[in-house]
Amino acid sequence: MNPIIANLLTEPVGVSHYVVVGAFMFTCGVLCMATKRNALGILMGIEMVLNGANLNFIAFGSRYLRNDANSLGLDGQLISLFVIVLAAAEAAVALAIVLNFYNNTGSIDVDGADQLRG
Amino acid sequence: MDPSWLPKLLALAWLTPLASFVLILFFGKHMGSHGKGAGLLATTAIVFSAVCSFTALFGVWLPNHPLQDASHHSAQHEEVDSHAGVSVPIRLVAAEAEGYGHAGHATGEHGEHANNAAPKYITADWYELGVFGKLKLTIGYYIDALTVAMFCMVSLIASCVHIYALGYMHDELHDFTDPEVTLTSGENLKRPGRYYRFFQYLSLFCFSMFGIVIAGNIAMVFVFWELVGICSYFLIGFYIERKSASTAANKAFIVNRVGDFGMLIGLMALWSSLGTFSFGDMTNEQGEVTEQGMFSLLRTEENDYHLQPTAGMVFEGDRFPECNCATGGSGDTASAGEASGSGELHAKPPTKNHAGQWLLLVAGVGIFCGCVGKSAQFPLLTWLPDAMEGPTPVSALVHSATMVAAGVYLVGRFFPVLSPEALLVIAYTGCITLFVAATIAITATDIKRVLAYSTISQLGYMMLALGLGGWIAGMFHLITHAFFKSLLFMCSGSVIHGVHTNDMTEMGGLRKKMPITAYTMLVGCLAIIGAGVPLMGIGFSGYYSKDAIIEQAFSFGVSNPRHWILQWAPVAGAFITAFYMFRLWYMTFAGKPRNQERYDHAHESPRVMTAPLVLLAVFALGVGWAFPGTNLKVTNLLEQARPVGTLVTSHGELLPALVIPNEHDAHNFLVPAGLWAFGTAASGLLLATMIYLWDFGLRPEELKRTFKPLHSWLWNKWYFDEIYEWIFIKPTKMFSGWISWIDRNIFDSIIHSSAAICKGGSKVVDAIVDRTLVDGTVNTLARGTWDTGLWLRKIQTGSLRQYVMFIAAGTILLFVAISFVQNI
Amino acid sequence: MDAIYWPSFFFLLFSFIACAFALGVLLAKNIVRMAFYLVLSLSSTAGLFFLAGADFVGAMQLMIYVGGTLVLLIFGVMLTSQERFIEMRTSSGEWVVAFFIGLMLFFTLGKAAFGVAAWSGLDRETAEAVQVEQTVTPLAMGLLGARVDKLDEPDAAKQEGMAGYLFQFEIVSVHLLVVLVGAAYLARAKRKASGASAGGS
Amino acid sequence: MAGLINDFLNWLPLGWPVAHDSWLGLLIAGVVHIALILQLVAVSALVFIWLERKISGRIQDRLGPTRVGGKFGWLQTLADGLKLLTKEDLTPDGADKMLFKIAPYVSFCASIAAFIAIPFAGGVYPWIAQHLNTGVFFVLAVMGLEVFGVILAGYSSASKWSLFGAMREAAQVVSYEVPLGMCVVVPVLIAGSLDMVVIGDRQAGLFTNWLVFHDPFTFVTACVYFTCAMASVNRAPFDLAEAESELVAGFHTEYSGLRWSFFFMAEYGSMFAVSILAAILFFGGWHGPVPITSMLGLSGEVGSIGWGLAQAIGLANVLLKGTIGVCVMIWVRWTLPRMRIDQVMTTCLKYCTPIAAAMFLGATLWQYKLPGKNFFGILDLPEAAYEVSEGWQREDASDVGGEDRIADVGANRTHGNNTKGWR
Repeated sequence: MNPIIANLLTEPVGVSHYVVVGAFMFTCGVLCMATKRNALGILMGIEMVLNGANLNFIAFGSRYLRNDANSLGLDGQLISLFVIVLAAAEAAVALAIVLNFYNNTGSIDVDGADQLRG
Repeated sequence: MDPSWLPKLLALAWLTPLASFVLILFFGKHMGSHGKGAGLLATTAIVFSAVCSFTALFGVWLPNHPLQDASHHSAQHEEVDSHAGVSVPIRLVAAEAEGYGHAGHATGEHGEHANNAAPKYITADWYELGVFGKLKLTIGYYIDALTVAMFCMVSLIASCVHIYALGYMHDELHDFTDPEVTLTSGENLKRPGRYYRFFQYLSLFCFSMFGIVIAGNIAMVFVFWELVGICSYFLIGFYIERKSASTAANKAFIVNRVGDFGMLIGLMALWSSLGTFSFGDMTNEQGEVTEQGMFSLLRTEENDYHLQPTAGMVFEGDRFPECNCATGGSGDTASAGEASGSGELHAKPPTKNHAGQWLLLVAGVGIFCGCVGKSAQFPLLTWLPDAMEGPTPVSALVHSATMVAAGVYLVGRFFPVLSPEALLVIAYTGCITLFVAATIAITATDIKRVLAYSTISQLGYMMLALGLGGWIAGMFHLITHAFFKSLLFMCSGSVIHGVHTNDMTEMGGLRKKMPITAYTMLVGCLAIIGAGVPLMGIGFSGYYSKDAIIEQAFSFGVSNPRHWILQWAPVAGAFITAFYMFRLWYMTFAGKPRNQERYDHAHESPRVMTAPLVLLAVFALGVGWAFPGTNLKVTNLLEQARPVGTLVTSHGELLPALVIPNEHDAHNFLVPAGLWAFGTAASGLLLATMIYLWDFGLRPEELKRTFKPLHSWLWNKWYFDEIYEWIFIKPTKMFSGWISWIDRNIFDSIIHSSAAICKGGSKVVDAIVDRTLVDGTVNTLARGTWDTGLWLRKIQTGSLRQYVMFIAAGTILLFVAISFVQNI
Repeated sequence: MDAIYWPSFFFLLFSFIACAFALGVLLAKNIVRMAFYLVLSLSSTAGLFFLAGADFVGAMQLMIYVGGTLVLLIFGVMLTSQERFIEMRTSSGEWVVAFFIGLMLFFTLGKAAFGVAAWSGLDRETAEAVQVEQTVTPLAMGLLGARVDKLDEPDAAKQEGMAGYLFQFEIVSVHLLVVLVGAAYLARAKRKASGASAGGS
Repeated sequence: MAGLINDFLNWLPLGWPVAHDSWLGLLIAGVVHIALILQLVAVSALVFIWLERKISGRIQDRLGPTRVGGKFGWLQTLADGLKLLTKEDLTPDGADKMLFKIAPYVSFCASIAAFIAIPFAGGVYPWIAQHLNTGVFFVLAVMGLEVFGVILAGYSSASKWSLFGAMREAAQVVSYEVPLGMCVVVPVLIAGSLDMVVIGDRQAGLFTNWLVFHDPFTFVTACVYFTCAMASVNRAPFDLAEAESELVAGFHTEYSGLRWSFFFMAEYGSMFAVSILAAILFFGGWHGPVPITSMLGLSGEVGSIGWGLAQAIGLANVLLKGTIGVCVMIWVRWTLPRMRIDQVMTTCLKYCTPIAAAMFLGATLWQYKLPGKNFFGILDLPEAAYEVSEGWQREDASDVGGEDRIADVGANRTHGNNTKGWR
């Protein structure tokens, strides 16, 4: 087997690997926001972005991935807890906005929401 | 067998097609009805050539030169390097060429030095055409591993194409009605079939191609170079009655002349300074060198095989006594180059004479000009797509696998003569070509034109590889590409044969009608995009060669950050290649039929056509592999022919910062290059699949509409034809027009103009002072403000999703900017 | 070959699932399927949290995120029960632009991820020697303002700065309350009369 | 566990050595755990369905099944299962095929996964598939996922009835998670840990130590918990999702055969899970009302026969209490009429939530004012309670930055007062 693939299986993964996964989820989330016309799809994109960020916090705070003075330690987990909670709050507000938008326009297509166009 | 058989066997392989040509020339019309026997004769001849070539390879060359595993050596090499800490130029052991010399002296000497030594070759003259003072024109040979490999490749593909053409050209066996030529009477042209003539040209072409490969000196190369050109002319213009075909033939011929002009200049520069045309050293029976060839003159053993101008190349040497022009003057240009590269340029006395380097540059670039023409590189790339007017077997043989590859071959053969600066020119040409051609291929809908642009792009890859110092990479890609591209062309020919159209927009779903063609073509497509398992080293043939090129590009890019574009262009090219090749495959074979009538009448081609497809598919799949259990592998064979210049890290003389890296260093970039190549190819494939196969929401028509300007830019082939029309043709016509106009109207115009000047003068004052200056300033200001406002307004789209895109793009830009700042 | 290091294996497994379903969310056309994929993706991310030793956060992730997504799903079904909303296409051009920007973004981020040497992971012995630690109590204490995990911090300046997260916790709590009230206010049912005028405009 | 198995394998004359940390043992241990949990859910479903028929029959003055399998018709469920297996597996035409097919498995998996973190016997070496120190939380979170299967099923069936059922279910489950969570927090608060093993062992001794009798507030909390648990697993009177009088069969209208039976297994599995959770949180877990095992001196070294017997008795306790809980649910189902959806929501938002919040406050106050005392404890019963606390405590409050450390859960059990701990 190739050394790189073998190493992935036999050596502990590091912060880098977590960050790459986080980056992937982040990118997917951004693209989701950029390509979905459904307002709920955009919300899901936001959830994914936040989740990708969370993954980074957890990774930077984990003692299994990186054990040095620069590690975030418990702060990483605390911050990600806040992120999760605030994400829930944000989802509630966003849903309310979406609902309002739907009540006003009869549609949840965000492309219809371009009254601020220049 | 004894090595003295080598020239004999290859000469036999070379001359058999010539015999076939002569026979068909005189008796072709009488060989069966419309010359049916001519086809068989030509095919037999080329198969015989192939047999000879392979006998030469397996019977003579390999027994005398057992293959070494190159990768094993490179590993050792890396170890040595890492121990030394820096990349030291390896002190090369003595070339064995002298001891080798004429046939019969094969000592079988090889072993651990094989990698570092000058390649082993046999060279001699067969026949002296004439001696004019110092100028000696001869017919000779220069045979090394590359020659043998090329012989095998060319003869094998040519055999397949011949067999294929037996079936493909059967329309020509009887009176032929050309549906594309309409006479003034409104009827279609009816003419007797020209089956025999086709094979006559093919035989002549094979002869000429073999001639280029076997040639022992550059003058002989030039002769066969032109012969190949004329064959190409004949074959493109095979349907001479068609306007498009005859125009294309002319275009190909004329464009090639432009390149050959440069080649002649290069030839003269070389000859006038070196006094010889021969590649290698001539030896007598005792093995003493009687006459040095170009390679050993320019890269002497004493100088670690670094390129150094010879005494004859430096003008007015007396005026600059300090210059290190003499052969003994081991003030060593290479080390001087390094020193100046490290910023001590001003410390040196300003008497350094670069004339020799300039001359080498002129010679190298001049020779390369010929290759630009033949290999359809930028800016002379317009003729190759038009050459698709010829019958498909011709496209497969001449315009993809062999003739256009001759340019690459010549650059490879000439490698020791090329200075780093010339290599840089080559690399940039290849880089531009590969990108331009690949982008054009995205929008083309003619199946053969897509392949033609793909060919140009792949040739660009090879040139790029050579220009970056990746000799093995380029030559290896030349060979793998020959196999899969001829396969692709023959598959497209099979499709055209079955559907009777070139237009991909009328195809679709043909997979079910012609399965053999479809799946062999799939093999070809996978091979050209370099499909393989990353890091595992298992893949189609293109996987190995393309990865090698990208590795070399990475290696080069790391040594020369300034030329980063040369590093990333092949990566981008891999993405585009994967996209357009699978676009082609999906449009042709997958999905639903777009033209039901054509689909209903489509049929699989006869066995005489599909059999070569299968054979070539096997080669396209496996030509990069080692024969199981042995070292028998194309790269190992090429390794034996590696020219001396590629295993040293060389520095530019004129551009001191330029570094052409040692090719073995490329292995350090195995992992990133492999991953990048795989990633880009996979994403290109994915994109093509999403657009053309899955009903995913990406529709080609919609894309075409959205990117209208881009699409028409590519559809019109970057306006190359139009530009040439405007730059070269129109001015010529206009210039002559002007002359006549002046001639006729000179007097009148003088009188009229004097009146007009008065009138115009007052108008000008009015226009300039009053309207333009006074009004204009005010209006321009107002207009500018207004326009800026309007333009800025566009950014404010109000669309949430676009804002997200702006943010993402802004992030990326910020990142890039920061990384730049940090680098400074 | 060395023995397989199981946490790494599970990391690969979970991250593959998470990434695959994240891609699924991006590519799916149907809003309900998107939600379904999102749930799977977030759940496997919770698995990644567990692997990194953050078990409480992982459980929170399962409970709140996944539960929150559940609400999203309900709204998705409610609002998009009309056929025309279930699948809304984006023009191909935007997809292609997004594709390239996404590609660049990912490579930029990925390059950064591998740019720091200290991030490349512990060696096997060190990683196996890391003690399992309880996270719940320290987390709760942290939220209540006492950093029991850093009691032996020698640097006095740093000790000053780790007063815990009590204040933030309070702010978030109040914030949540405000958000709930605000959301309820925003999403309240329209009066009959105003609803009619909104429909007419 | 894995290490033990590996050592055993190594001892067997297999012909090749097995390392102490080989993957083989991990695999076998995993398979054993999965098999145990699966069979528990499957067998309990069999029993409960039969039980439901018998009990409902008796409540309605009927006999229930009598024929299959002899005396009490106890093989009736198995016969039904066979019938379901042979039924045709239908997928409606307009359905979202992928989601339709996957939905039952989602429910079933969520229901089973909850058992991973549920302990069946406590002590130093508890009988539990995966000992999580956030066990309660994990179980709640995973059980919350079950509703996903239901919603997906309702949506993908392309039927109005199914969709209505799913929407009701979603609204109901999301709402009831709030009071449920609050109720669960109360025992967690008292035990000072999210670890179910700790919570269970906190209730060792006489039944007076059970948390339901800890104080009046916990008693009410237990009642509220059970109500909310019934609602969150969709049992009558809260089974709006499958109200057959209005919605044909609710979310599983379009299902038949094996897929349908997966929903059923999921439902009974969750019933059992919430009942066991109730038993562990409030009703002493694996400790019987009277500490027989310690009276008999059945505690010993881990692995000894006495220990095994004690653990087995604990297991029997948990299963019995769980079964009693399920029986209560069955009893409620066949005696109370189904509520309307608005009544369901009112019950949750206007009654359960405020009551749970008040009880939470009350329990907190009790902990503050009467630390370490339970209801019977203020009556001054001797040595009735002992404190169990995970985590951080200071031997000496004045010694700042001293000996604080992570304490092992099992080892850190201290008798007596624990008021010096952090609060």
